[in-house]
Amino acid sequence: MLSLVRRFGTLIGFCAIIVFFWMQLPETFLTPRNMLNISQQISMLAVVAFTMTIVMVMGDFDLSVGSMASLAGVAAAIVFSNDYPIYAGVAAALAVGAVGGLFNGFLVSYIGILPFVATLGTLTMFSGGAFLVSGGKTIFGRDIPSGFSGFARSGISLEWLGLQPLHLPYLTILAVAVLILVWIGLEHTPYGRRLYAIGGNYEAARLAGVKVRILRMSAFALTGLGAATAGLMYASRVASANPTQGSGLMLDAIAAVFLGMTMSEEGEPRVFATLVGVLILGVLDNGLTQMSVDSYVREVLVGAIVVLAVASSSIGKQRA
Amino acid sequence: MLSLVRRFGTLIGFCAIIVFFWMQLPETFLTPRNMLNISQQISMLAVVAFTMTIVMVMGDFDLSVGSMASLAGVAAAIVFSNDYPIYAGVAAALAVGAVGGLFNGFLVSYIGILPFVATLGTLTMFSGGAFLVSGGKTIFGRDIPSGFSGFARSGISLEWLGLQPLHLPYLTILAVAVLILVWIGLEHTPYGRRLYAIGGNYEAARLAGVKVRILRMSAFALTGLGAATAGLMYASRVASANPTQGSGLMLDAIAAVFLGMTMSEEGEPRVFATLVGVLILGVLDNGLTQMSVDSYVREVLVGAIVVLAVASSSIGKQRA
Amino acid sequence: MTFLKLDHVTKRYGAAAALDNASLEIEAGEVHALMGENGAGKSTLIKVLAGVVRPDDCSLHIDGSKVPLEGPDDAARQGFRFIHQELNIVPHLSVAENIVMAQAYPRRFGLAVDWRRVHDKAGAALERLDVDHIDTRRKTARLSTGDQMLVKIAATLVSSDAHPARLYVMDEPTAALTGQECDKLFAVIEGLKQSGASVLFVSHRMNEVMQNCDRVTIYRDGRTIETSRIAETSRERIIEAMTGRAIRDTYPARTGTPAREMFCTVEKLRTKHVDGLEFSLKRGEILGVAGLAESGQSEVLHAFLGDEKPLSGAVTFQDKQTLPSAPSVAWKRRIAYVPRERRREGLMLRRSIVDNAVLPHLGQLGSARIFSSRRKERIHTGAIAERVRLKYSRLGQPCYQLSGGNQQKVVFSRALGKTPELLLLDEPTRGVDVGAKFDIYTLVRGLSAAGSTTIMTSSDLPELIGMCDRILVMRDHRQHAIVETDGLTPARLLQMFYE
Amino acid sequence: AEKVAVITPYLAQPGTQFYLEGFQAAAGEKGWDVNVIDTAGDVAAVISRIEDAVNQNVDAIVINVDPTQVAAGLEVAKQAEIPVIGMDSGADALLVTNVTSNGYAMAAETATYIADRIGGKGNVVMFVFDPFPPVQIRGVIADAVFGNFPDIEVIDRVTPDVQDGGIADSRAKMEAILAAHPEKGSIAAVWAAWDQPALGALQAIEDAGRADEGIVITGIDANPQAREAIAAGGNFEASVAQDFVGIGTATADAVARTLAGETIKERAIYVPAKLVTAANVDGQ
Ligand SMILES: Nc1ncnc2c1ncn2[C@@H]1O[C@H](COP(=O)(O)OP(=O)(O)OP(=O)(O)O)[C@@H](O)[C@H]1O
Ligand SMILES: Nc1ncnc2c1ncn2[C@@H]1O[C@H](COP(=O)(O)OP(=O)(O)OP(=O)(O)O)[C@@H](O)[C@H]1O
Ligand SMILES: [Mg+2]
Ligand SMILES: [Mg+2]
Repeated sequence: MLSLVRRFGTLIGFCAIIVFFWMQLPETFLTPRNMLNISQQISMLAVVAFTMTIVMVMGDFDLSVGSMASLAGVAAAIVFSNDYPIYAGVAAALAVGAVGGLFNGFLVSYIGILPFVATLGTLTMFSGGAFLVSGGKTIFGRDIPSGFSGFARSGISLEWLGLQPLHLPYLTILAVAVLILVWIGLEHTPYGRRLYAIGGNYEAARLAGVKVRILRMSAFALTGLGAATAGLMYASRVASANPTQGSGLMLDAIAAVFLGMTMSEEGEPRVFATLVGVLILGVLDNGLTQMSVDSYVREVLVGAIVVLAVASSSIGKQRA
Repeated sequence: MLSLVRRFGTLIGFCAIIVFFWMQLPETFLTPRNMLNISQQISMLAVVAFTMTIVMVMGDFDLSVGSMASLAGVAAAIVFSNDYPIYAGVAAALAVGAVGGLFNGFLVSYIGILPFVATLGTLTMFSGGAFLVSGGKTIFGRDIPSGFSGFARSGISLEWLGLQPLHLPYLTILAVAVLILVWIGLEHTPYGRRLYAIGGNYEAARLAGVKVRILRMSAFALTGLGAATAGLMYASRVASANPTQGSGLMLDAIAAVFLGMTMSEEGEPRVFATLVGVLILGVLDNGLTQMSVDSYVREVLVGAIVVLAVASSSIGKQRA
Repeated sequence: MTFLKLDHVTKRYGAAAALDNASLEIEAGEVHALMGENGAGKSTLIKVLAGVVRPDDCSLHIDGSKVPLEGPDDAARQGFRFIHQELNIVPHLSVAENIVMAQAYPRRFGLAVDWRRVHDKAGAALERLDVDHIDTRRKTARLSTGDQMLVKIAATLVSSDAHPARLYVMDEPTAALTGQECDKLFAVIEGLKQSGASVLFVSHRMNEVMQNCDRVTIYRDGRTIETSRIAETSRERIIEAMTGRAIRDTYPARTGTPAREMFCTVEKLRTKHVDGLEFSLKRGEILGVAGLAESGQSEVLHAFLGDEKPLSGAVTFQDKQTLPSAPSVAWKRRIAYVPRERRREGLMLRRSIVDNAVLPHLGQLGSARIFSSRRKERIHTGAIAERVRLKYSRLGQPCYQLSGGNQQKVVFSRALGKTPELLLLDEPTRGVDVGAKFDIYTLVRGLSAAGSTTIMTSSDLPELIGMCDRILVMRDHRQHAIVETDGLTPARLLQMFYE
Repeated sequence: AEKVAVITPYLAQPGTQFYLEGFQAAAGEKGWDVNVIDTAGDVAAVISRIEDAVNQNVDAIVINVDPTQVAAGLEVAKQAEIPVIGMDSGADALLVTNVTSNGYAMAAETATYIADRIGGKGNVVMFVFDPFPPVQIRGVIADAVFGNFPDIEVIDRVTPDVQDGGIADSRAKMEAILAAHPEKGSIAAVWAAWDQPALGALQAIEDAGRADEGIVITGIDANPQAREAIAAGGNFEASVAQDFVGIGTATADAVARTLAGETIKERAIYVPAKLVTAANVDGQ
């Protein structure tokens, strides 16, 4: 019984939150429209958190995802503003993400810098880079092709479900696609299993024939790619790019992964658990806003609820 | 030889930075006035970083120091604005710091939440709290007693050194006092040695009868106290308090400790090494600004130099 | 006269009982052996006695009166001193601090550590062990495993005025020690006994127990089976009480002569840590590597694993290949490795038995070359677990829940995942019980008969002589000699380490 | 009562506080139910909160953020036929109207004040912040004004770290600049795009013992802390008072007109700003 609370404390907490909002906001909360809204609102955080899970599986961190998202968005916008087609901007942004991620991975894996320090350093570098590239300005208006910003505003019509005016947003679909890819990659391929092994014991994995260095580097590259994807999604959603817009993502993404980690037996990150973490953060934001809770009180509440959820599943768990 | 570079890479880097600025700014950099300026500018970061070292010795983190600093500053200002005397405001702020720190420690040590998550949660809570208490406003002017803000503007005259108009700022003196206290506490008392034991091998420390829980909690309380002290210093320096003013401190403090960690044999934090880390960050900011380096370029440079310093001492070091 | 009496000790983990109404009586001034198979509950009992594991039920009497046992403080108050099974040192603290840590630090002004006295105290403790080659100011991380164990032993010998030691509890202290170091330890134990203290001693080495202990208590599946005087029992009886079956405490016979076919030749090989290696290996041969502590035995294995780069000289395998360039290459070429320190180098403790066992073989156990298959992995692991007689409750169980010897078996089953061409074993039976040892010996012999070549190190010299065809003697990180084991005695082998 | 949602990423900034003060006061009289939502700097979250507000079926939405960046949300509101009014946000077709002060005029006023005071000659330090469009505009105008005086040289264009509210980092930056230019008179003026850096620069100058060199400092916004400094008669000589409270009140007024069914024709409603110097600082 107690062990059930421990294992599923966070999930139970999540359900409790849903039920609470449903009772408080019977008309507007559990509606298809609102659910679709939430799914779109959290899609960027979700993509960052899912790909953050990849490095956290190895016991590492990537603090640079937020500024990488900004940098990628700005990079795409600059390409757009020079009248290149959309795919060129998207490709440039993704390339920036992959290269930045590889650089992180190189520092961590080949140079041997602790991930926390290495990515703290690159956080500053990417952020400065985003300011440099954009000249510190917000790039918007005619510079952003409407085809690009249109992506975030459209989706697949849900007429066939009888939900006439609604559509399933492309941003949501993209996030789900990333979720499935990361899930397969981490849990159903030798690649992912080896990342978990590295997280379990780096030295043992190495001696058991795992190519630890190259794997570790590649994982950071994937996280960088995810951050760049989120940066593009963000830029598309706000139809503009500025050098600070991603900075809120990092702490939230890490928080989501940690929230998820409370749900697995041995505290290892799993991407579906990360999804629950993201949902908790997203639903709290949405529901508390709808309930007109004061912004400051909302902040305190979100912090307290996160702590509570994690606490309920940590009580009595021994540190090994 | 190579091992010397590894061990002292960061220190050598620091010296190189000093020499570089000295050559670039022969007239204005290595002057007593500028040195005193720098010492005062970094004093708040220094206090946070020194006390952050206490938890990092155990392998833990405290992400909430920045918002704790803001909260403590706001708390003091609110007490002042209700016409209580200075010591009451200072005491209130320190009490807030100690209680918040104890709460962090309780979550980490007794509930068993990972420090990263626990303090991420309390970061949000303290920050929301600071907004709530201050109503989101900056508290300044008549509400801040001149005796309080005067502290940050005064110091001990350096007449006897022949440096007539200069004085050794009280903020600097306070930071040095904290440095010495933390140094004695960590390196020369059984208390500190036990914290190092916990960091080196939690299980071994527990089996050896070290009271790991209570020690861990107390260490977080000290870090909270340090953050509150820095918040007070900050409020005194800017003669005002607002609910976000401490938020830049956290990442910098952690970066400083990590920079310092590159200088010890087994990569454990030591408070004098943290001091070097703080100095690197402070000197870079001051020197690059004096050289009129573009703000954005400066950001990229600081990030790159931090990475470089750490890299030089990490190359070839094996992950244990 | 009975000094300590533990009764009704029960400790459950989930449904399984690690201890089930177990008991233990120790007399003053005796060396008492605690024996049992891997997973019998010995370490759990010791942790209960130390107050670091909370039992479901337990009563403790000292000198006939009941005393509480709530936490480590209670154990310290009674003068109990512990060496737990796993090497629990704090690597980045100095040797001196690791030694005095469990006691009160000497202080000045009641606050600051008195470093001179810390080092004096630690030095005195090491001196009791007759150890003079360890500088108390060194970082413990820099010591070899054997020296780290000596530090840990010294830590129990620190004098304390507040709580004079009455009982020394040692959970497999000799597993990480060489023969000479063991002899020193037994001399110290004899001294402790003379001074009136008792010793509770756990070991899987029958010789040690038979020669150095006064009485023995035997556990099986968490229950007390019997307590008897060593003088009044025999090896065979002890083993039968432990395992419930009759097992010969010897080495399985060779099932066939090694094939004539050459496996590899080593010419003047030099690496960073070893030099002058010159020998050849036949297919199916078992080569032992022996020497004093830190003479480079492990590094010989590391060279074959691709973890020590050759600086000069050459190794040629019969298929013209040279040494693997990295462990990943080695495993691909079916060179399997069982590391010396299972917890640090072998296991992902929080991951499951399956995950640990299949790690190097993930690629082969998958489907369509991309996906992995949990089902195949479980079947694979289940089959091997049976071969090594692993004691576990479910395949998904995390490894930290296994007893020390069973953890060793998990590491061993990893190496057996695919029939190896070359098997590198660094102290493969460390902490493994008698029965399981015999199983491992039989497995290695079977592999050898099927053509797998083996290189193994061991600090248990009879084991090396019993298992190997030839022994490579290392001295000062150089090849000193290579001898046939036919007719070799442990005493003669030991002599070769020094001569 | 009518429900009105006010959504901003910038609640922590003093200006925003005063808009709200004016808005809340007016709304209180009208008996509205006002929900103030802060997204702590996150612009995409403003879209999310607009969506939430629409979902909640509020009667009107007020935003205090660049409308082009939240167009996705504005379209949702438009579909639901909920009017959105800008409070110092920017002109946009999807807004009913935007109530603001004239940013170009404010920057021109402080920049020309400096140019006049230093006689069109000397070194000027600028504190700017380009990521935030309304503040970026001020920098552009000041550049243009100083560029027009051949003897004025902009020796540094600093973007301070605003995480700490902008005072402390600006002060550290100014201390470094002072150290780099130690001769008396080598810095003639400090132009800041808002008040916090001006206050930081003031503290640095006073602390360095160079208050008597006649370095002229100007800010924009004339927040109370700046007013106090100006009243003290030191180096901080001028700032521009946006009528924040007035903007808030005017916004509430625009909302009321919209709710009453009126169609507002002006794309922008300007609330006048005023140069604040020691001469008139007490007057307000
Ligand atoms: N934390 C735990 N969770 C679940 N089971 C555990 C845990 N710790 C120990 N056990 C189980 O308790 C039993 C006894 O383990 P113990 O370590 O006492 O054995 P042991 O006699 O010391 O064996 P060895 O000779 O291998 O060291 C084993 O079956 C083990 O799997
Ligand atoms: N990381 C390290 N840093 C410093 N010295 C080391 C390190 N690793 C090993 N050594 C030293 O290198 C020497 C060789 O150690 P090695 O591991 O080869 O011993 P060994 O021959 O395997 O002996 P044993 O039988 O005790 O394992 C020892 O003196 C050891 O202290
Ligand atoms: Mg055991
Ligand atoms: Mg070795």
